[in-house]
Amino acid sequence: MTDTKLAHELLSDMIRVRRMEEKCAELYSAAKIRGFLHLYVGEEAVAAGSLRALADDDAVVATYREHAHALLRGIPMTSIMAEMFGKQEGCSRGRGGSMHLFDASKRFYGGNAIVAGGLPLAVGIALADAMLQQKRVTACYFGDGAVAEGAFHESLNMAALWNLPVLFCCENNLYAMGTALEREHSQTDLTVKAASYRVPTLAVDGMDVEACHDAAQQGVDHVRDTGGPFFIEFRTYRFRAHSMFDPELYRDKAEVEQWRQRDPIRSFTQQCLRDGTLSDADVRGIEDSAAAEIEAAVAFAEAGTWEDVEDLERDVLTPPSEPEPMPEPAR
Amino acid sequence: MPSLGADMDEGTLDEWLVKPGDKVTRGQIVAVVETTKAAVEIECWQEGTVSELVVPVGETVQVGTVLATLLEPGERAEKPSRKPPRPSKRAAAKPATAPSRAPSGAVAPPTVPQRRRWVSPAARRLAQSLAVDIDAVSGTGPQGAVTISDVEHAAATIEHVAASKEPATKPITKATAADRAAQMRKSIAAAMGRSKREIPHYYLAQEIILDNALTWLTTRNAQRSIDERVLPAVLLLKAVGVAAQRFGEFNGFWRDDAFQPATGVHVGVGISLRAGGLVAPAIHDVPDKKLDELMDNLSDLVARARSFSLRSSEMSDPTITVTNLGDHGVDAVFGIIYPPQVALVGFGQPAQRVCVIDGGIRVVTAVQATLAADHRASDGHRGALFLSAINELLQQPDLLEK
Amino acid sequence: MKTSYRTAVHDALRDALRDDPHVVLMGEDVGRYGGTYAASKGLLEEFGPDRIRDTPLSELGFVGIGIGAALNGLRPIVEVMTVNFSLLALDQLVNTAAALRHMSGGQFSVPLVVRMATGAGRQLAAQHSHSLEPWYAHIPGIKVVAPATVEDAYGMLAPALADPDPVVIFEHVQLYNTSADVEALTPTDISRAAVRRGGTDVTLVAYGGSLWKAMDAANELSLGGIDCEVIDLRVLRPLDDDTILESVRKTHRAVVIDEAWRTGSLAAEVMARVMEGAFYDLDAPVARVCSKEVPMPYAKHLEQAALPQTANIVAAVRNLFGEQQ
Amino acid sequence: MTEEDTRGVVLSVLTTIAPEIEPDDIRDDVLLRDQVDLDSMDWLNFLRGIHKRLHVDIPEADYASLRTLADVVGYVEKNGSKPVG
Repeated sequence: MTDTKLAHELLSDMIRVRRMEEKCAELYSAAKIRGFLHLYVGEEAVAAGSLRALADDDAVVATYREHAHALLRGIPMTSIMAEMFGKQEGCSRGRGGSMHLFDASKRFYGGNAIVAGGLPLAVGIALADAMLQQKRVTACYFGDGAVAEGAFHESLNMAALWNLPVLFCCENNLYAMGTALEREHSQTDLTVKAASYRVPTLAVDGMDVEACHDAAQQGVDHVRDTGGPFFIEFRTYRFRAHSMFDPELYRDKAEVEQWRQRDPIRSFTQQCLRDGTLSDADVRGIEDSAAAEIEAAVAFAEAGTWEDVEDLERDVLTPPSEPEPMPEPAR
Repeated sequence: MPSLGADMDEGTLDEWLVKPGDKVTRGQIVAVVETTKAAVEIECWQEGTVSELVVPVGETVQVGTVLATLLEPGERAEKPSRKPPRPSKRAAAKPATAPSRAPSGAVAPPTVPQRRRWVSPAARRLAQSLAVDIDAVSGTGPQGAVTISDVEHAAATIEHVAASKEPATKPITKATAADRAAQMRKSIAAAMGRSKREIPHYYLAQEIILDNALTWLTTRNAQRSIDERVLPAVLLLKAVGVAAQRFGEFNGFWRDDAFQPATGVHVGVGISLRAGGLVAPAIHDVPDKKLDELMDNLSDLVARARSFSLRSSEMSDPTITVTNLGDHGVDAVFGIIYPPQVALVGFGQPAQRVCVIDGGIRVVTAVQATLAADHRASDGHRGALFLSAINELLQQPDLLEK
Repeated sequence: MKTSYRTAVHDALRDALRDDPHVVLMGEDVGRYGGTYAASKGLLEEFGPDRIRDTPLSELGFVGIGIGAALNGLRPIVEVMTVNFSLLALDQLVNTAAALRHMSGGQFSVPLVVRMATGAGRQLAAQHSHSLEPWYAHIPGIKVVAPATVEDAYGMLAPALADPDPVVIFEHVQLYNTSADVEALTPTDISRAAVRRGGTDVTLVAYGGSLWKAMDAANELSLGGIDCEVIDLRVLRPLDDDTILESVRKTHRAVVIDEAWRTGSLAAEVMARVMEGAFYDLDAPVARVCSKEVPMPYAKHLEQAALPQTANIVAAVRNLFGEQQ
Repeated sequence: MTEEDTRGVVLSVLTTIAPEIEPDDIRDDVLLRDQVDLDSMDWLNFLRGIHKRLHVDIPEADYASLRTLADVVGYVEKNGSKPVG
């Protein structure tokens, strides 16, 4: 490991996500956060590694387990937390909640809570970029469950058919909610499915943040170079329940414990300390900074305000006055 | 809502005299209903226990509407509130059958649909703004609903009446004397119009010498206090009743193109109302009643007719009608039959006449008895015999006493 | 100038593609085939395969792609062959297109136009004939229009494309072959219902393919002295309550004609609004004429029996006048 | 009971029989039947009412002598017993 800066960033990204998610769990128990809450604990290496490979004007389409992606794409933790509190200072004005974090300025097209619902969207965004000759990548995150949906197949087919710049990021955490991979897929090697649409693929250890980053970088480069799609399967694992209310009857504690041994944060920290890339003080600094960020975010969310009920029906349709920005198309 | 006459389409429930759970017996008066003619007491024709009062006080409903449901002795309520069957389009517009044909379990036939009187929302609002009594407006819309044009029509009529009577268009409230009179006028017009359209009347007249009868009656009354005295009208009534029992073709109804003889003789008595108009409620089973009883019945009937509190059966049951205009000086009355009856007997003023009897000239007290009869149900020959029978009965008043 | 509905749709597409390079037409067989109903014939030649984009049979996918493209600067017109097939894309339309602006707190509008054929009458049986547009009219976040005239077939597309939110256009299959004399085709609004025939006695509310049956019924009834006002809803969502209520307040009676099934239908919605907004102006219960509640049968006589017909409308109107007639 | 009282009671009975009349308009010396619409049943009821209220028995033979309000009041004054209570 030679790139201290990147190592610091990757570790910092993962720790910020981990501590934020842990705080979310606590706040959920305190009934500050409601609705469904899907935590990313265990999978941090995927978001941290892959999102670092994107450029600022690339687009991201994510799932309902998208706190990490939102945070690491630059949406302030304060507005993420406020959103989960349902406050109008939230990144979706409190209309979305945990599953629907959005930020137009970051080209973050949201938490889509329909499994595979984001795939066609991402392909469409990429279609527009292609037609408008924007050399941008659209990163589309989805789980192993989405690969069983028709939308996955339709989207990969068309992305390949029309050669569209989509980086398909499959976060394979081995369970579609409570259904194990081998119980939902006849072909458990998901890259084979993508490959069948002639999309180039890569499978990577999703518990290794550097590997994730390298794979993503490779994928992004391919997409940018060719203008066509790329598929990466990140083999990862979530340590916590699917959502908050989940007794986890579908998997052994031993299995979870086994994966915990491969905790991406712990292993990367140990590695960095071992090879001297980072010091104890660096790690402590990251933790302290994350704690402070979280404290500030919670305070911000607490201090946030509730939207007037009179405004309930706003944002269903666009108010007549609002002009639509329209980039110049290719002729 | 029982049909109390051919001209009755609807009635307004004024008062319930029973409540759910009450036991009722046959003939018991269970409610008072305001009709265009009078407030009428409604009798119940079944024995049982009141289950549900379906029509609330103040509601105007079509004839045939179930007013209340009864449980037969021993029967138990099915469901707390059984909804009546939905009205069908055909039946709603049709007048209901007589209450006496109601099957057990209901005051009126449950097969006949019942419902709240239908008034379109717009018609109701218009009526309010024009101060038209919506209950007095008859509906010509779908399934008899009152529509805007019905209200406009009614408003025009009221304006016309008001213009001729009073300068200001006062809101017409229900059951004002004038309103009732106007409604009754309409009813009478409808019934009499129908009678003259449908019934081929023939008329017969016969002078009846009353000396025997009046002498007999004066003697009888002289021995009695004023409360026990009997009017000559009662003798005439009894004579008609007894004669009608013998001449069945004058006692009954013309229905569905056929004469239906009545089982009893219930004589309708024409009673003019002080505010104008006319009713002809029945005295039941006239041939079977003694004169005193008939006199009591008649006094009672006149009093109640004039206070608008007749009973349903009195309104609907007459099998033949007697009208007596003698008090007002007319010699003879040629009446119009009240459908679906088939005969009407009229009496003029008993007066002194010069008469040839057994070749000698005598002054007698005589009355012109007339018969208006339905030629579909009887012929003049039989009519003549019927009048003669009345005459003969009046010559032997003591026979009428029993 | 005699113009067919099909030509009007075609010309609207062509003009939209000419006017704005952001406009893209995509759907099954819109290109080489020329459109299932030949509405896009010749467009591929004029605009090329990028903008006249034949899609695989992937309704969910290409409708979702249309949403993404709309989000990112294009003005896609997505054609779904029939409303029955659009059920495969319902997720994208309802869960994403309609909800996105709201759940992003107003950040993302979806300026997407989806066109689809609807309705029966061509013996296409139970998977190609239904009128499911009331389902779409149920959804907040999208606009639903149903051009019934040649003018609207042309005129509604431009405002739909200019609209920042998703607009779903329903073209009744029986209308493509209809024609009308039109001076010139110009954009029309997509916010108001239209009174197609003035009258005083009863308001007939119809849309799409049913409009002409209602017009026929009105003509027939006028011979019997009943003067019908005919309203073409045009916009199924949001409904133009004002035009409907203004008419009913005048005529005091209404019959709603809707080729969809009556249960939970748009007809039910219109009736409810009339009841809410003009109850005290009603002189008769609001009536409706809808399709019989069966999947559309194949046999012609059965299909015709299942659909609202002019005679049914005439009967429903006469019934409102009861004994007055 | 004064004659005036008697007259009041008689008029009261009359108005129950014929509610439409205005008692003040009834003249004492004009035939009652010309002022009020009374049939034989009404007449009988009128006399019955007088009998009941004023306790005067009126034989049928005397009916013919009672033609005006004054006749009736006079008849009651002459033949009546004192009212009880």
